[in-house]
Amino acid sequence: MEYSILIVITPFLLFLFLGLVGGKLKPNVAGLIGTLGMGLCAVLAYTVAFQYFFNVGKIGESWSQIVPFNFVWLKFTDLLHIDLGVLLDPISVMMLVVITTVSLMVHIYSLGYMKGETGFQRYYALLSLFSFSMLGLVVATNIFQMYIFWELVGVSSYSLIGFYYQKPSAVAASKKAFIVTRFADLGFLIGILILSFYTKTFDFASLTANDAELVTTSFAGGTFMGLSLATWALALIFMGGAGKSAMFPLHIWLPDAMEGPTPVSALIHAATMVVAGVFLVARMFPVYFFAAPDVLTMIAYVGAFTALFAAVIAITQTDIKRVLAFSTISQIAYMMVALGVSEYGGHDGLGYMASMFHLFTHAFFKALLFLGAGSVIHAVHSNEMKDMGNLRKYMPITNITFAIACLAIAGIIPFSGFFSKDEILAAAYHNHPAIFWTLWFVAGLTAFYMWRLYYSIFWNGDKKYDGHHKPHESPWTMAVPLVILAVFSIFSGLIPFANFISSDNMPFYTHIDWKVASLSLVVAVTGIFVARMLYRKASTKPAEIAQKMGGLYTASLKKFYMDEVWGWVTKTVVFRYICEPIKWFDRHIIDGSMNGLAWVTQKSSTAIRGLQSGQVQFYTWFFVAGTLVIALLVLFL
Amino acid sequence: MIKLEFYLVISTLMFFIGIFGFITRKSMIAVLISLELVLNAVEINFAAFNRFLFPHQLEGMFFALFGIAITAAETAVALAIIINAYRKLGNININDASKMRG
Amino acid sequence: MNPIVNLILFSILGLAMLLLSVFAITTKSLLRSATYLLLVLICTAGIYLFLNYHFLAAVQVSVYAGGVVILFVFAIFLTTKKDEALLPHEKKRYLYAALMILFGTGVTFFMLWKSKFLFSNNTVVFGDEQLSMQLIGQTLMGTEKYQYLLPFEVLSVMLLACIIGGILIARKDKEL
Amino acid sequence: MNFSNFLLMGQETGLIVVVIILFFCDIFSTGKTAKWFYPLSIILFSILTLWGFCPKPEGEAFGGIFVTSDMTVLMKNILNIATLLVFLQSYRWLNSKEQSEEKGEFFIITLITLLGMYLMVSANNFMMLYIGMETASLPLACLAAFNKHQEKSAEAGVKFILISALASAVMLFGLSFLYGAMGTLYFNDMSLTVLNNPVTIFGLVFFLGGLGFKLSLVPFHLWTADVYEGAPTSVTAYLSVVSKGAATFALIFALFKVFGSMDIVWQNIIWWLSVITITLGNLFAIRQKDIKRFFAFSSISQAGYILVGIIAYNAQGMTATVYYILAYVFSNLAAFAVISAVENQSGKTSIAAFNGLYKSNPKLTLVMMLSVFSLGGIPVCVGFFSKLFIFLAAASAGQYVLIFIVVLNTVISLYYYLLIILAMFIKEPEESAVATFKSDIYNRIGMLICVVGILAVGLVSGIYSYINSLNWVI
Amino acid sequence: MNILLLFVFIPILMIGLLFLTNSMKTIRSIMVAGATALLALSIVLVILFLRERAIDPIAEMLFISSWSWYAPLNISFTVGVDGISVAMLMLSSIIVFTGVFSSWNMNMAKEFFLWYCLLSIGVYGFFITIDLFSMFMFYEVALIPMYLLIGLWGTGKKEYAAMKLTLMLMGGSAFLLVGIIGIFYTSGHVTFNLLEIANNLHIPIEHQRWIFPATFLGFGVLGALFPFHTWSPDGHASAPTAVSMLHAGVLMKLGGYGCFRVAIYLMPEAAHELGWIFLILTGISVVYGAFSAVVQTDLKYINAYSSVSHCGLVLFAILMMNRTAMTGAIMQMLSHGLMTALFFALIGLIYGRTHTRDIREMGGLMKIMPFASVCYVIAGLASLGLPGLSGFVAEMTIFVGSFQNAGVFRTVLTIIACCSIVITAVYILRTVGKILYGPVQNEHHLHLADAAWYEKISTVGLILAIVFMGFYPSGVAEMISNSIIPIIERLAGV
Repeated sequence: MEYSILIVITPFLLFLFLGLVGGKLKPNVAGLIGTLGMGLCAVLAYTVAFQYFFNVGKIGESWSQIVPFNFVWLKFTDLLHIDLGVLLDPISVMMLVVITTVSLMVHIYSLGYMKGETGFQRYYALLSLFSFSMLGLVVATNIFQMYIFWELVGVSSYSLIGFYYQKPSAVAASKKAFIVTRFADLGFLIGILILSFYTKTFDFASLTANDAELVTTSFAGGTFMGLSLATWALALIFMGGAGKSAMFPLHIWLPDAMEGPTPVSALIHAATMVVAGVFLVARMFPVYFFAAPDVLTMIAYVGAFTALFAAVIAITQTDIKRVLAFSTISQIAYMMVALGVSEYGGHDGLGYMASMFHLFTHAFFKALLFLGAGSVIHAVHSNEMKDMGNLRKYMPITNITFAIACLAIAGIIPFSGFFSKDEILAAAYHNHPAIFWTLWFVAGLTAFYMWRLYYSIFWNGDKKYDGHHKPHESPWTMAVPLVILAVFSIFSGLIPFANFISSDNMPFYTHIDWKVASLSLVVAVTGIFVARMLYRKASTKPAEIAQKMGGLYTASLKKFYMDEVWGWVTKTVVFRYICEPIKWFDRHIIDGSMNGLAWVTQKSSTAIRGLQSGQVQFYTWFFVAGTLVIALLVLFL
Repeated sequence: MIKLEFYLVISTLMFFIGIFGFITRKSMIAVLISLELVLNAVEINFAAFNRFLFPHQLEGMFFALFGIAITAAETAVALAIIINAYRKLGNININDASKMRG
Repeated sequence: MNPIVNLILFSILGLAMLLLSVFAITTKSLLRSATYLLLVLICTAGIYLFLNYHFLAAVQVSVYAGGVVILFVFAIFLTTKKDEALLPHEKKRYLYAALMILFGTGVTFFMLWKSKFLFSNNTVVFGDEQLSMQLIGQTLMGTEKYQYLLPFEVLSVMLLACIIGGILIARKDKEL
Repeated sequence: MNFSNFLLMGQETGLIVVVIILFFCDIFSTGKTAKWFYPLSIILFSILTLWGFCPKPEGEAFGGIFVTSDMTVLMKNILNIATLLVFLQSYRWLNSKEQSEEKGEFFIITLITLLGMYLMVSANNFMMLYIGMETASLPLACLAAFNKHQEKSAEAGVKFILISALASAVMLFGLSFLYGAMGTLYFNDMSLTVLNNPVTIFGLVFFLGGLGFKLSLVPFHLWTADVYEGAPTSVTAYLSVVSKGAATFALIFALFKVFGSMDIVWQNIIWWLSVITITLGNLFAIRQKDIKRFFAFSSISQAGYILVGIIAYNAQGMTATVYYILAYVFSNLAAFAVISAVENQSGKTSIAAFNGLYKSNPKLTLVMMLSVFSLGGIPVCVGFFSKLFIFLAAASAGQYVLIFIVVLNTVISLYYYLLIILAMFIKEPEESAVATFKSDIYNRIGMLICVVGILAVGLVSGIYSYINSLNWVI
Repeated sequence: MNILLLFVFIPILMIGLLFLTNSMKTIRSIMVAGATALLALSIVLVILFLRERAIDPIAEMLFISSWSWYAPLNISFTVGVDGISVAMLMLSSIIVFTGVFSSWNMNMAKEFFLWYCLLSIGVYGFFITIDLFSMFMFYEVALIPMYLLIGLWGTGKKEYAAMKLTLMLMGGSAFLLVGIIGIFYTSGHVTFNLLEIANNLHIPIEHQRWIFPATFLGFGVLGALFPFHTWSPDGHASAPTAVSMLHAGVLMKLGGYGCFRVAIYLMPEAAHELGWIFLILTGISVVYGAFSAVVQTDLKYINAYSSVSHCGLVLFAILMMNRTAMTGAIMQMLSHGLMTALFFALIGLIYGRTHTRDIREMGGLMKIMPFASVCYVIAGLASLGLPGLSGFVAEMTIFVGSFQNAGVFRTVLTIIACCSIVITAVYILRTVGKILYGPVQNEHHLHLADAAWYEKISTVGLILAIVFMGFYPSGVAEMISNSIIPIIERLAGV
């Protein structure tokens, strides 16, 4: 299966080609080349998936890890070296499919959405770069390769968020996204350093082999501040994941990242990059489970809190992309929770499977949501709900596909979200009831805010639009991806996921836990119903309720002031209390002491000028006195 | 009995008296006169050492002899220069010869 | 001569010399100063006589007293305007100078006092015999060890240079 | 009387002959032939200089008063080269309206002082050393007052003669005690009887005071700047290089030959002298506005470096010191060549006169630049090597602390040397800036020699090896 | 004839030719020809070196030649290279080459290039020699031209900056000189040759205790070691483009190289004993430089402080004293040299057009000069350690290597040093965001031209080098790493 490397290399070549000579091509040509290239990738990815799952992947009862391609890129020591290679196992193959599919859809969609933008070629080049990085990330054979591509996706994300580089808010958002994730990556890096120091390897296979035996044995009881070093290492690695996957409190960059073009949000900030953190934990799951179960618990709690937190914020947001962004945070938190509550092996590893399953389905319906939102924005040239309403009449395809996606995310049977979310809830139900109830509540909130979104956009009175800006259905380049993704959103839940993906790579059987399912269905339907009551028609009720909620509403609207907290940390603490004092110290103390030396020299030069008085008799006095002093010193000392 | 240290004491005192004059006199010529005292003192030293401690050779005495000659030459040159300075500066006040300083 | 008389004479001479030195450097008149110097130099010649260096004493009197002091007198006449008083310096300078020479005398005496060896073997008694002129001549003109032809010659060259230099500097220059 | 003694005094005799020839030429030359006097002097002296490089016999003469060895011959050659360079620089000054009558005197007096310096180098007896030193200083006072039309020059003459006379008195005072302590003035005999007793130390200190005057070591240095500023530039050059070189050689011989056994004492003195000399010289140099004064303080601090080499008290120290003087000759005289060219052209000696010199006279500027770089110890100029060898010599005596202090001082010295560079290259010229001019051929030859010296002496290692191979103890 | 000598002879030849000419065209062609020859020579050297190394994997240095120079003092002129010096020579050639193009339109070009060649003689000479005496000589040769290059062709407070830079570096070299003399004498004053001192002689530990700090500090000043780094911001800010490039790109590397080659290599015992002091200082450098860069508003100051941080990392890694970290240190030197040169080239380009370096007065340059801006972004990304560019490889090697040391002290320091990557991101992105993105601040900027062809050569050349190193680090790392073995063995033998 050596050709699988092509999946990674093709986008890179596309990036080089488009980046270097793209400017000389016509925009359409460049876009087409990018799209075709991505299409090739997608075809290859499907082939690989097919071949893996139905041909070569299963050895005996379990899914094997195939490394068709690997080479040493940079050798640190004899044991530690960065390899670049391709690792095929169920989750990476699954990710290949997800990424190429969504990416292809976004490529196609962008042909229409981005039409006429300056920098169209650059846009495609960057998309290719992102695809390359993301693909490289998921097929990483070792943790350092993952780190490399981890950084690369960060940069591509940065460039794409800041695509409209003349817009200050976009620039600020891109900067924020990069720096926050970079901060998280610092943890990741230190985690890798600690881990590799003890295990002497970066290789995933070696790390996870035999119930992560290498990790559990090599750490040998080192502790730091009361926690074992393994816990520290893995917690730090999770910090990296949390940054990319926008877990509280590192989530602040994601809503701002919506400044980027909408297709980019769909691809990077909904479907692929943001789940890298989940993927990372999943990749190292045995290590977490055996070496640092505490961290898993922490992940579960962080996830649960983030899910609730983001959902509460999503309720009050009026920018449709921000609603989606918080919804994304919330859904990714679901995946994290699933991993956190999971155990290892067989049915105990249900959470692991559920997490991957949700990742899979979420990718499609969330991409669909974003693309649909993009379609709307394309039509009304605004992100604000208040500028929308009644669009179902103008944009039927968008309306239907959006509704499908909303049903999916709300977890309505038989849409894909139902199945994956149900598995997560089931996994939580058995292990952490408190978390289960939280998630259950969040499911209701999810249904509510998604449908609030839906109704606000497509219903909500019969708003009229001026002739000039009359909304219209999007061109086919945008509609087709919507439809395709809608199909995925409907049916992807039917895949028997446990057959393919499990914590120990052994297929197992799952069934729908109807008790949990019914609970979640009830709450979801309730949510939808409430949303329908409030937002189907234009009314003042929401405002009244908001009025009643008072502080809570404002807090939610202001995203619980997390931006301000971080702003305070960076602006005040880092800038004012660290950097400025250092600057002052550097100029006045360090530099001042150097200049002070010069000053002292000059001063002493002036101070002794009196010696050179011009008076011969003084010279003589000095002469003889000097001689005498020397004589005295030498004679008597 | 006249001892060596008598000579040495006299010459030392004269030496420093001369130095004192050198430092405190205001006229260049007076300074030069003080200098003569200094040199004279040193020559006494040589002669006395020679006679008392190493009378078999005449090194000290000849040193004193040459010293006298050199002193004479020195005085001559110095006076010439002082006269020259007098022409330029208008007097022989040593304090006036301090245009260059710092 | 009686050693005691000798000692008394020597003491008088020495004291006179020191006193005259002090006068030479304190008197306000330059001419007087030169005169005191002359007396000091003659006293010094006396000291040389005590040491039995008659030749040296003769040179001292003829060169110093005869030559140098005359030079001084001429120079004084050339450079001193009438009734030009030599104003004393400010007091501070005297103080510093005095401190310094006290210090210097102290150091020197202390050094002499510390070197006991000088005091132990200075009882050498020297007779009245004079240095023969022949010996002096040979020493001055010889090329062996303890003979000083070369310094003598060099001295003459130096004197030449000093003469040339002195004339060059002291002669009145054509006005430009 | 044995005249074969004079055979050992080849260079001295040659010098006397040159003096006599010049003397008569000066007397008998009239208006028409007067213009040949300068070239004749240069040629005669060049011949003498070249002749100095011919092999010479070694040995003692006049019963050990005078000693000549390959080392002394080399030292005299170095002094010759320096003097020749000074002569080359003085062409325009000597042919100026004021000075044209007194060319002959200048050469004769200078050469006689040079003779004095020869004798300082070759002296093997303190009396000879003293007479040599007086021969070298007294006529120099006349030279300092040579510019009779300038008040400054007269003042310089007064200062120089008074302090030099006092210095010689102080030195004599010291010598008298040395004589008293050891009973002889012959180096060879003294080294046998020298004892570490108070009288000897006292004498040594006063002797050092006298030589320190010539070397302008702190605290015996105060006359330096005033005299350098006031004296004619060529005389300043002569004072700062030749006179200093001769004093160094005399000092090193006296210390090495006579006081070898009490090296701890004088090394201590030299240590402190060197540190304060360099530091004070540097501190003063920093804020000088007159270039001659500036170079006076620079040369004071250079004298401190020389001491660093002497402190080693071994053959390496001797070699390094001599080499240092050689390097210093070329470096410092290159600067004075430029100064005198500028001064003779514009009559200005302020550093500000050099502002923007690069724009008008790039070649002069480059010479000056090489010179200050060499003085500051920047490779590949010879100054770098000479400084390094001095330090190596000091290190061979374990004087690391001294090296450290001195090296730190080089940073200060670099500061003020760079001020010259700053003025010449970077500063904008003043309104009355020095215009573009062509210096006379003699000065240019001189500068060329200096530049070749600065660049070649360091890189061609043979010179150091040659100095190192010379023996200096007969 | 040793091939290494060509590195010195070519610039000397260039100086000679420059003296003879006055026309701008000839000057340029001489410089381009010479710089190209040097670049070609470096490439040839790399190839020859690799071939020789394959034949003789044991010898510590290759292409060794020695000429006795000052025989009485046992001073020889000895040249020789190992993988590290070859890498540094390559770096120097690249930067000299690109620097020529970056200073295409200098006034007083002849003088400028004369000094420029002299500077490069110093740099090349330093890297090819392996005896302390010649090293020191070339070190000083490299320092002095800086004064005039900054003083004459600089901008702003150039006189002050030039003086400060020269004096501080010379102050450093004062320590160095004492150290070198100390090494020579305490090892028995037999030779200045590094290899012989290292292999045959021994410096007693009580002397190492003072020589090691002296030499390390001496070289450290040039490597912008805290708290002796203040020459760097002022110096760089005032220097003309090519000089900044050469200075930050190569000259500062002399410091790291020297610490490594002299201080650590010759005095392993003292390095073990006293390394921690400097480790703390370098640790401070790394973070401190980065934090300082965050609040600067002058582009060159930002870059200068960033250099403090990056060069601090070099010394930091050297002091970690294991093979990986040291390899990383050398790679960081290469990487920092390239990217900081690129930065300065671009800053010069921007400054030449906008006449300001204040980031508050610029904006939206991406639209006005896309080529330069993209290059700037690439430089920034290299600086903040984007994989695929040189910075990442170097930093990761350093961090992984440093982390291989046991003990809380070094581990904690490594973690602190790691933090710099975040701060780096902050100031890089802040700068990029301010000057390249956003709306155009100044209307006059709208008509500015993008990079000219010669500037493009210079930037593209550097970017290619950065990318090459970022994509193919193992070749570089291996060459360097093999040359570190002897040093590691000496350190381990303690």
